[in-house]
Formats: sequence, C-alpha cells, structure tokens
Amino acid sequence: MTAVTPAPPSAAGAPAPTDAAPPNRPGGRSRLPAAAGFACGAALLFAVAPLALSDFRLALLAKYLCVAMVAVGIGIAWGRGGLLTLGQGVFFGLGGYAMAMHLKLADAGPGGMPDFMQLYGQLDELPVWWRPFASPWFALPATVLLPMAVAFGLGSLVFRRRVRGAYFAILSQALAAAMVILLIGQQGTTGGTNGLTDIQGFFGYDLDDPVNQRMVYFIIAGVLLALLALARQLVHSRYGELLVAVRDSEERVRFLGYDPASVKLVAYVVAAGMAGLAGALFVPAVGIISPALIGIVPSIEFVIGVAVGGRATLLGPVLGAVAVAWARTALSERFPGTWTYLQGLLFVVVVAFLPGGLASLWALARRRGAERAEVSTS
Amino acid sequence: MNDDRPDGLSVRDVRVSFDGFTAVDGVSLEVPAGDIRFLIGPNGAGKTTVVDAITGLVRATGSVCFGDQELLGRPVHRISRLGVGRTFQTSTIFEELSVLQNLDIAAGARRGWASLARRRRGIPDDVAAALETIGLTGRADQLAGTLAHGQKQWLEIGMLLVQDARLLLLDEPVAGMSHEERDATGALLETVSRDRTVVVIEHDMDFLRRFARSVTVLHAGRVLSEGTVAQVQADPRVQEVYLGHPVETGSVPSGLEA
Amino acid sequence: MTVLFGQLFTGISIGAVLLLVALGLALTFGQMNVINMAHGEFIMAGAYTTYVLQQSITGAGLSLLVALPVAFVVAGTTGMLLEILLIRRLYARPLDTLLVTWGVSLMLQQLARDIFGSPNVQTRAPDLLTGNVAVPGGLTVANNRLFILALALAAVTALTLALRLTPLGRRIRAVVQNRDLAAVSGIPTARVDRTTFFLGSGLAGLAGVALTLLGPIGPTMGTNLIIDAFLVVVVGGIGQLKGSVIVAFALGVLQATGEYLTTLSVAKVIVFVAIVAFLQWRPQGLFTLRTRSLA
Amino acid sequence: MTLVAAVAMTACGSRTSAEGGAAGVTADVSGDTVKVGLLNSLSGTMAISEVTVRDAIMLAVEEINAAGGVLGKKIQPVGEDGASDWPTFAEKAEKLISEDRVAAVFGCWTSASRKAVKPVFEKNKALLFYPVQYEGLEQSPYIFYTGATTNQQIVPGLDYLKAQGTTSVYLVGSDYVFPRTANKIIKAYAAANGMTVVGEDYAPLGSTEFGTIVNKVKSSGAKAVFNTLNGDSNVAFFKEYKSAGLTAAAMPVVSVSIAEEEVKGIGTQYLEGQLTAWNYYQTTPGAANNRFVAAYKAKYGADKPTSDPMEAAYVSVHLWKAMVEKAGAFDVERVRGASDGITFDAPEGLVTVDGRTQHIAKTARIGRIGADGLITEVWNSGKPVAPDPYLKTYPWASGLS
Repeated sequence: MTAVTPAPPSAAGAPAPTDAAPPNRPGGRSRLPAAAGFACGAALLFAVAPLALSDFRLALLAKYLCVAMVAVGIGIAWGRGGLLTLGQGVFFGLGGYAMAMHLKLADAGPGGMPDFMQLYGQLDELPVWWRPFASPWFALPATVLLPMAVAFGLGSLVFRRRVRGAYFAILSQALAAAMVILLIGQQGTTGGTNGLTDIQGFFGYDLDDPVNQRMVYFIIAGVLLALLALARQLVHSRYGELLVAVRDSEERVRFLGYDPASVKLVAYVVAAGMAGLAGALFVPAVGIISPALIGIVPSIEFVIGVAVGGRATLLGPVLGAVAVAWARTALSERFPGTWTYLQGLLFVVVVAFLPGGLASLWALARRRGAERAEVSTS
Repeated sequence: MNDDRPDGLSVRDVRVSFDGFTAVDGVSLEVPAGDIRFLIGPNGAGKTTVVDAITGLVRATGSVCFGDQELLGRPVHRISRLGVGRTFQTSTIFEELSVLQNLDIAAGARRGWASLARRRRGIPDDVAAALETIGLTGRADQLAGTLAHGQKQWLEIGMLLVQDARLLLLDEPVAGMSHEERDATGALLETVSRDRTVVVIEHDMDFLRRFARSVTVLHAGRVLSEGTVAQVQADPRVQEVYLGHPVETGSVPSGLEA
Repeated sequence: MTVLFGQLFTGISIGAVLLLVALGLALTFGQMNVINMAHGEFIMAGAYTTYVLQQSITGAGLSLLVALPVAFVVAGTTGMLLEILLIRRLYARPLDTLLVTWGVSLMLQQLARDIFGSPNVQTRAPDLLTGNVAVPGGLTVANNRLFILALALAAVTALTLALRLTPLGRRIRAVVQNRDLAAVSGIPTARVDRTTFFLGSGLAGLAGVALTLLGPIGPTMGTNLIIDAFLVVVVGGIGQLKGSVIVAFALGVLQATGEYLTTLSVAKVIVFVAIVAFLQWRPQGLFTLRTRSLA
Repeated sequence: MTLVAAVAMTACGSRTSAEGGAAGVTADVSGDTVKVGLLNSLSGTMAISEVTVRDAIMLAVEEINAAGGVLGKKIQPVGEDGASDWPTFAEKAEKLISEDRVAAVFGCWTSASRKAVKPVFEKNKALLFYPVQYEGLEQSPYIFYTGATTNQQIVPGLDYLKAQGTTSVYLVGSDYVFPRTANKIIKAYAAANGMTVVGEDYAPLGSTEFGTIVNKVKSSGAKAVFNTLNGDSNVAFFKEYKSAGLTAAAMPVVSVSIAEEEVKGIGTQYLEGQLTAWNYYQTTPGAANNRFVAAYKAKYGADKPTSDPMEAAYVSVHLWKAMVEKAGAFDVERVRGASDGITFDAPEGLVTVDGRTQHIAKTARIGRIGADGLITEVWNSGKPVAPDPYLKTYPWASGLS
C-alpha cells in the first residue's frame, strides 16, 4: 500500500497538487546560465590560462584538454547511455594515427617516406594503406570518421545481440588489447611500440616554435568548447532523454517500439568520434602517438577521469579528466616514489564513496544552500 | 488518438519451452476487437509467458495474429510498432525522467531522427490528452520515480496510449492498489477499450468481476476454461484447479466468491 | 605429427592456466557480478607467498605444497578485506567495482614494489617439476604443465562439489539466484558474499603459486592475465562453472594453434575475433542461467 | 560557435616562419648547485629494470658530490617517474629541461622511451645520457649513448657463436624495435658467415606464454638460440625451455638482455650454463670494479648485484662530469665539443667517448651464468671496440641502413 493517496485518474477535473516538488525539467532549463558558463569557460581557456601558464604548462594543459574531449564522449556514452566503454583508447588511437600518418608524410615531403619505415621496415615504397593519408582532405575527415566507422561496426554487432553491462565493458577492453598487439606487430608500417614520433610540422607550421604550440592549444580549446556545445545539445534533445531511458530500462524502451541498439549505437559512435578528434589534436600538441596511449591502461584512465568528475553531468567529465590528468602530473612530480598510492586512493575514494563524482559535491552544496534559504524564508 | 476500428487478437496453438520445460503448451485464444479479456490462473500457469510470446520477448511456435499481421518471429520493437503495448508486473517507467518525458518518449517511436536531435518544445497534443486521461496533468514535471504506486501504473497505461497501442497487454495492473485506485483503474480500462483491445492478467477477482468482459483460465500451460465471468466461475474444473478439490461455498478464496 | 600433438598439449596447458585464473573470477564476477580488476594482484599475493615461504622452508617441494593452502588463505583474506571495506558498498553498481578495484590494484602493485623491490624475485621449483615425461610417439610433456593441469582440474572439481553439496554452496547458489528471497529465507547474505569473495580470491592465490612454476614473480605479474580470464568467464556464461572450463580449454587450444600457424600477436587477434563472433551467436555466453527477469 | 572559432583564429593569427625554431633552454647554473635530471620508470612494467639504474646513477652523483662536485658545484638530482609510458617520458623530459632547467638528463631504458624524448632534447638543445644497450641506427647530437650499440654486443656475440662452430640459430625476441632490428642484423651476418637462421619468433612485450615458441625451437634442430626477449618474458621463456628438456649444453641460448639482476629474478636453476653478451659483469676484474661493487653493495645491500646497464648509467654521470670539466662550463654545445676523447677508468675497463657518434668505445664480453647467479667471462674482445651505430665498417651490413 502506498503512503500517499493519489488522485484517481477518473477524477480528471481535480488535478493533483502541483506544490509537491519544484518542477524538474532538464530539457527546459533556461539558456542564459549555460551561455554565461560558456563565456566563462572560454575566458578561462582563451585569456586566463595562456597568460598565467608557462609554455610548458600550457602544452600540458593542451594535452589534458585532449583527454577532456574523450571524457565528453564517455560522459554521453557511459553517463547518459550506461555504456561503460573501456576501449576509448582505440578510437583515440585511430584518430591520432590518422593525423600522425598525415603529418609524417607531410614532414617527409612529396614522394618521401617516414624515416622509421626505411630503418625498421626496409620498405622501398609507401604501403598502399598509407597513401591516402598524404592528402589532408582524406586524413582530416578520417581522424573522426575512421573511429566512428569502427565503433559502428563493432557496436552494431554487439548491441544488436544485446551484449551489455559488464560484458560490453570487458569486450571493449579486449578490443583495446587486440588493437595494441596488432599495431605493435606491424613495426615496419606502424612504428611498433615506438609509435609515430618526432613530428615536426603541422600544416606548414613548425611545431618546435612556441608560438605555434600556442596556436595548437587555442585550436584544442576551441574544439573542446565546440564538443561541449554539441554534447549539451545532444543531452537536452529528445534523443538525450531517450538515451537515459535506454540506460535505465532497455527492455521497456524496446516495448515502446524503439530499437535500443540504434539508440546506443549513436551514443557509442559519437563518443568514438570525439575520442578520434581528441587523438588527432593530441598529436600536434604532444608530438607522439604510440600504442602506449591506446591500450587497456589509458583506456581505463579516460573512464576514471569521467567517474571522478561526475559521469552523468555535462561539465563533470571535462573537469574530472583535467583534474585527474593534472593530479597525475603534479603527484608524480612531487612524490615520484609514492604517487601511485595517492592516485589509486583517489580513484577508490571518489568512485566508492562519491558515486556522483566531484560534481555531486557541487550539487550537494547547492542543495544545502537552497535548504538554508528555504529555512530562512519560512 | 486512433480512430480506426481496433483489431482483434488471435493466438493459435502457441507453445513455449525453456530448456525442455514446456511453459506454454498449445494455447489458443480469440480476443475480439474492443474486448476486455482477463487471463487468470494459478502461479506457473503460463499467463505471463503467453504475453511474453505475443510481444516477442520469448521465442514461441504457433501463430499470433493481431489484425492481419503475424507477430511471431518479429523483434520486440517491430511488434510494438504494429500497435501492441504491454506493462509488466513491476513498474518499468523511467524513474529518472519526468512524467512528461516518459510520455514523450513513449509517443516518439515513430519520430524521425531529425526530431530526436531537437529539444522538445511545449507539450505535444497526444501527450497532453494522455496526461488528462490518466489524471497526471498536474504532475507532468515531477520525476516519475517520485510518483505514488498507483500513479506509476497509470503512467504506464498512459505511455501505452500515446504509443498508440491498439492492443494493451496489462500484467497485474492493480496489484498493490487501494480500493479507490482500483476503481479508477477499472474506469480507465473501460475508457481506453472504446477504441482498443485490452488483455489483463490479474489475480484480483473482485476487480475481475467488475471489469472483465470475458475471461480465459490457464492452467499448466493450457487453456482450462473460457467464457464470461459467470461461465468461468461455474466451471468445476476451475474450482478444482484453484483449490485442489471441488469447491464448496464458503471456503472459496475471497477472489472467487460470487 | 609430434609437433601437432605437442601443440595440442600446449593449448590444453594454456587453457589450464587460464582456467586457474578464471576460476576465482567465475565466483566473484560470475556469481557476484563484481568486476575485480585486483584479481591479478591476488595472484601476485599468492606468488609472493610462495617466495616468502621459501625463505624459511628450504625444500622446494615441501615449500610448494605448504604454499598452496597458505597462499589460498593469504589471497582469500586480502580479498575478504577488500569485500568488507569497499565492494560491499558497490553491489548495486557492478560497473563501478571495476574502477574501484582498478585503484586498489594500483596500490597493491606499489605495495609489492615497496616490500619486495621492483625487480622480479625467484622461487626454486622442485626438480621433479622442472623435468618432463616422455610420451610414446617421441613427445615430451612438461611436468610443471601437468602439475598445473592437475591443480586446475582438482580446483574445479572441489569447487563444483562444494557448490553442489555443502550448505555453504547451496547458500551461495541461493543468493546468486535470488538475493532478496534468500535474505528473507534467513540466509545471511552479507556473510555469504564475504565467503564467496574469500573463495574466489583464494583461488587466485592458488593460481599465483602455480604460476611461479611458469613465469615471473613481480609486482605487475597479474595484469597480463586477467583480461583473458575475464573473457573466459564472459564467453563461458555467468553463473556456470562448466562454461568457463570448456571455454578456457577451447581458447587455449585456439591460441596455441593460431600461434603455431601465424604469430603470437596474430593469434591474440584471432582469439578476440572468435570471441566477438561467438557472442554474436550466444550473447549470454555458452551456458546461461535462465531467469524470467526483465534484464 | 563561430565566435569561438574566430577567437581561436585571431589568437593564433601571428604567423611564424617555418624555420623559426626554438633557441633552446639554457640550464640554470647560477647557484652553488647544478641540477641534473633522472628519468626512469619507477612504476609500471619497466620498473623491474629501471629502478636499479636509478640507484646506480644516485651512487655516482653521491660519489661526485663527496669529491667536491662538478666545477665546484654540488649536483642536485631531480628525479622523475617515466611510469613505463613513452609519452610520459616526453612530458617529464620537457619538465626537467624547461622547468627545472637541468644541465643534463640521465635515463630512459626502452628504445620507445628514447624515441619519444629524442625530439624533446633536440628541440630544447639539451643533453640526454642513455645507459642501455640498444639497436643502433641512431645518432642524435643531443644524446650520449653509454650502453653498447650493435657492433659492441650483438656482433661479438655472433662472432663467438661462429668461433664455437655454431651453424644454425633460432631467433627469439620481444616484439619491439630492438629485437626486430637486432634480428635483421643477425640475419645479414648469418647470410655472410655461413650460418642459417632456422626460425624467428616474436612475443608481445610482457608475454609470459612460451609453450608454442619453445615447441618450435625444440623441433627446429637449431644449434643455438639468440635471445632478444626483454623483461618478464625471459623468466617464462627459460622456465619453459628447461621444462621442455632443452639444455645449455645441447642448445645454448645467447641472451643480450639478461644481466645479474635478471638472473636473480629468474633463478639459476633455469639459467645455469647459458650465455650472455654484455660489456660488463659484476665479476669483471679490476680495481675500479671492485670499488664500484663494494660501494654499491654498501649503499643498497649485500644481496644487490651490479649489472651492465647499471654500470653504464654509473659511468655516464662520471663521463658527463669529465666533459664539463674539460669544457670548463655546463653549456651544452661546449660540453659536446669537449666530449671527444674523454676517457674514464670505468668498472668495465677504460672507456673512451667518440665525439663524432657520441657513443663509447667499450670492450665486448661473452659470459656464462654460474650456479651462484654471477656471470663469468668466457671471452672478450681484447680491446675496446669502436662504436659503429650504422655498421658502416661491416661489408655484410651494407643493405641494412
């Protein structure tokens, strides 16, 4: 028996009381604070950070922001869609390799070959599958479309057969492992464990020049903001609501006539595209892409950042990813011998005791504030 | 809402087995358009499994037609798009979404991707009408998880309405409801059956007597008896199944009391 | 021909190692839905237990025999502590257990590094287990592999019997099948969870002892093994031991064959593709517990 | 959105010429100390090897400081954890150079980590001392290679096998740059020297499953195995090797990545009698080595062995000191200019810096692993071998680079 006696539906003329709870309407929230927040973020990224940070720290921030892009995608796929994807490194890597292949070919000049191929592969000519990447018109779209295509292929197989939850997580993790092994095995054409290193130029700009490094940083910051705007649109659209519905009760959605596999597939493919873009921009920022960035460990670290920040929120994953990456750098600089304890402890404490991530602290503070305000007015 | 004449449901010789155990063993049902058919039977009789088979949740042999469409062999979401909707014993609304969002999602299966990619603006007419029918207009923005038990069930039915289901399969819709809530639910069923076909699995015999137009009794995966409420109640086999021996007046469980 | 049989045996013995590692996961992941990424570190705990015992027990054979039960208890207790301190809070969020235990595994690795040093340590295997036996047909079979195969089969048998016959086993199965009902029937589910975790982690400890015969003993020794082991449980089907057993040996033989015909790298990729293909066919794994739940 | 893009464009609108390039970072030597960077993996899979290298570097730093420092300044070591992750190596290198402004960095182990930091050092015109034997085919102006290049380790190993009458070898290696390159050299050598390579197999780094590879080795009938496996894989390989009934007497394994530290992690039970190719062993005779071994054990424990990479790392710090003192400054270009001909009475014997290649002339030594876990020399090259990273002086290697 329920505690509340509800208004029977036949009594249609007597609407239920509306004072019960403040209207919670995520879709209808005013746009003004979002725009203000956006402007605030833009100001931080474009004005404050470049002024306050040294070239080295700004380059690090650029790297963190790339990780944050992956996190935006994970926030959608995992936070909203419940798809714990432990293989985002694969998509990050596909985007990164596509970009690095193009830049390596550009460095080598027309008709040239990347140095490592002669050294380790002893190839006389460029492998066929490298050739299209010489053209930026192929390589740039490929950084996003290639990961999306792979995600589409795997996702449509896996989701249609209702592989989900832990199964999906472990399968995506195995994908990362398989991808790494495959890349390492083809040393002559992929650079093996070394990956693609020593990238000199970025579309005609010399990456050694700090001014150009700043340019790369600005591009990354801009793209991150754009991705956030896209994610916001997606989350607040009808699709966003549907995705949450699929996360919470896939079967129910199926009985409503939707195909949950397609709903999940979209989230997975979008997340893959974002990871690919992040990988592509990581390459000029850091100058290297290697299997070490793709495997199981980095893939889990992407997810951890999202969990720490707050998986179901829009900004949480971004802030969490930056915070975790920053903490990794800061802790390992300060405590080179014991930082892994601190890192492990951070993951454990946040995920186990603060499942909403750091964003839930913010929400909690706001609710406390609201309660206090209520108490004082009554 | 849908102005078409509702279609009837025709189940012929449906069988379902799990790992050698036959849960449904050749069930046939004819539910005419506009009926309110109650499925009853003791636990394990196969009531829910029949509904599972109709909606594509379990694999079955035989034939299930809604109107002139064969349902068996189609995936769940395709069957749903043919106008077959169901609820479950446990509430399966989306608790983290508002009432309005729940209904909006239910209404949207036939929407294109372009509409999905946009935000919802205002309340669609069919959703507003369903809110009115189920009496939750004032709670449209409330999180569905915070609704009272009965309201959740009505929301489920409301979702079937906006989904434009022309066959409603309801699994124990009034379990756990108060008397007033049951009455209201029954009235709701009568309203919606004007242009729809309704099949209800229910244990509550009082509710059955008041709102059933016809009844099918299942036992051990087979149809035991079928007819009006009075016909079924008079059937000695039904009394035996429920009590293990021919029934004497006075010892009948509350549900079967005349 | 000899090579072919040799490879078959290699595949079976890869399967035995996989099985030994996966058996504990079949309990903690298969029965309790906990994705324990620190399972590899429990294996490490078992291996280091062997190492520590050898410091005081000089006979290699004796110390190995003593190490089996001791490692079981050491790893099991570590696992139980983990359950009590953290995992207990996470049963409603199975995917989060993965992230939490990942953090735990980082800390345990660093702990091992601080206690035993970063380099690998060595244990001495009894001479009996470093030799091999000749099988008719010119084939030799390594004794340590035979030992591990026997250990894996013994562990499977013991676990199966324990789950079928003992009151504890019945309780574990009851809790897996319907936690609420079990609790209502008076089964102390919290204690059953703890015990299940003890057993699962203890099995990792056993695997650790066995692995000292085959591979390195160091802080990161467990990390390479558990992804494969998780795949075994996933493909085998949750809640079923026999699925894990069959799949472990099947994957072992597939990998050995693939490796023989191509390279180890390609073989790993073949195994992954085979798993995805298999899950297309049976998405819930080889064997499943049928329930009528919605999910 | 267009607004953001516009901001991004204007903010980076200042074009620079492609040949701009950085001027390089100058080390901060203003105080009475001079900072040096220590860049090794203290966590992750490579920590098993790299921690001991860090220990050896620290020993050298302490010795130099105790003797008054470099140019009157005490060395202040700044340690960073590369965490077995190549991009992290690059990040930490950048940090050491541009934030800590160190005068030189000592460290890296895997080829991949070196490749990752190489552009960082070249861009900033800073110095790296790399202490591990490697695959050659590299000559960065900002890296000093104090480990062996291929003609100081692999080629002598092959010469030894040839002298022993070995006619066929099986190649087993980890799947990364060093083994693949080494095996290419071995195949070229074999082709020119009447040896046959009967098989070649690679295992992913960290792989510990060697049943199949050992089966293949066993059935190949090779006279010897040339082993370029790295790290944990060696343990699994040798355990499998022994279980399969293969012995050092019947089919010896020449390893190029197993030093005293690794022997300790595998066990002499499995390794006794097997061969290694290095430039230094703990048993190498000489007063310099006696001092080194004693000092190391006094600092880190009597049960801690010394090994070739540790020795090369230890030597690298002393060589840097000698270069700085010869140059009379910490300035990178002057240090480089002063490097040619610098000698040091190292534990492995006299070493000489070759300024042109920035490699070191080293004596090659083949050793046999004993029951006590130590490696004793069975052959040496007699005199230091001049470094030849591109194998230009070997006619059979002409097609390699």
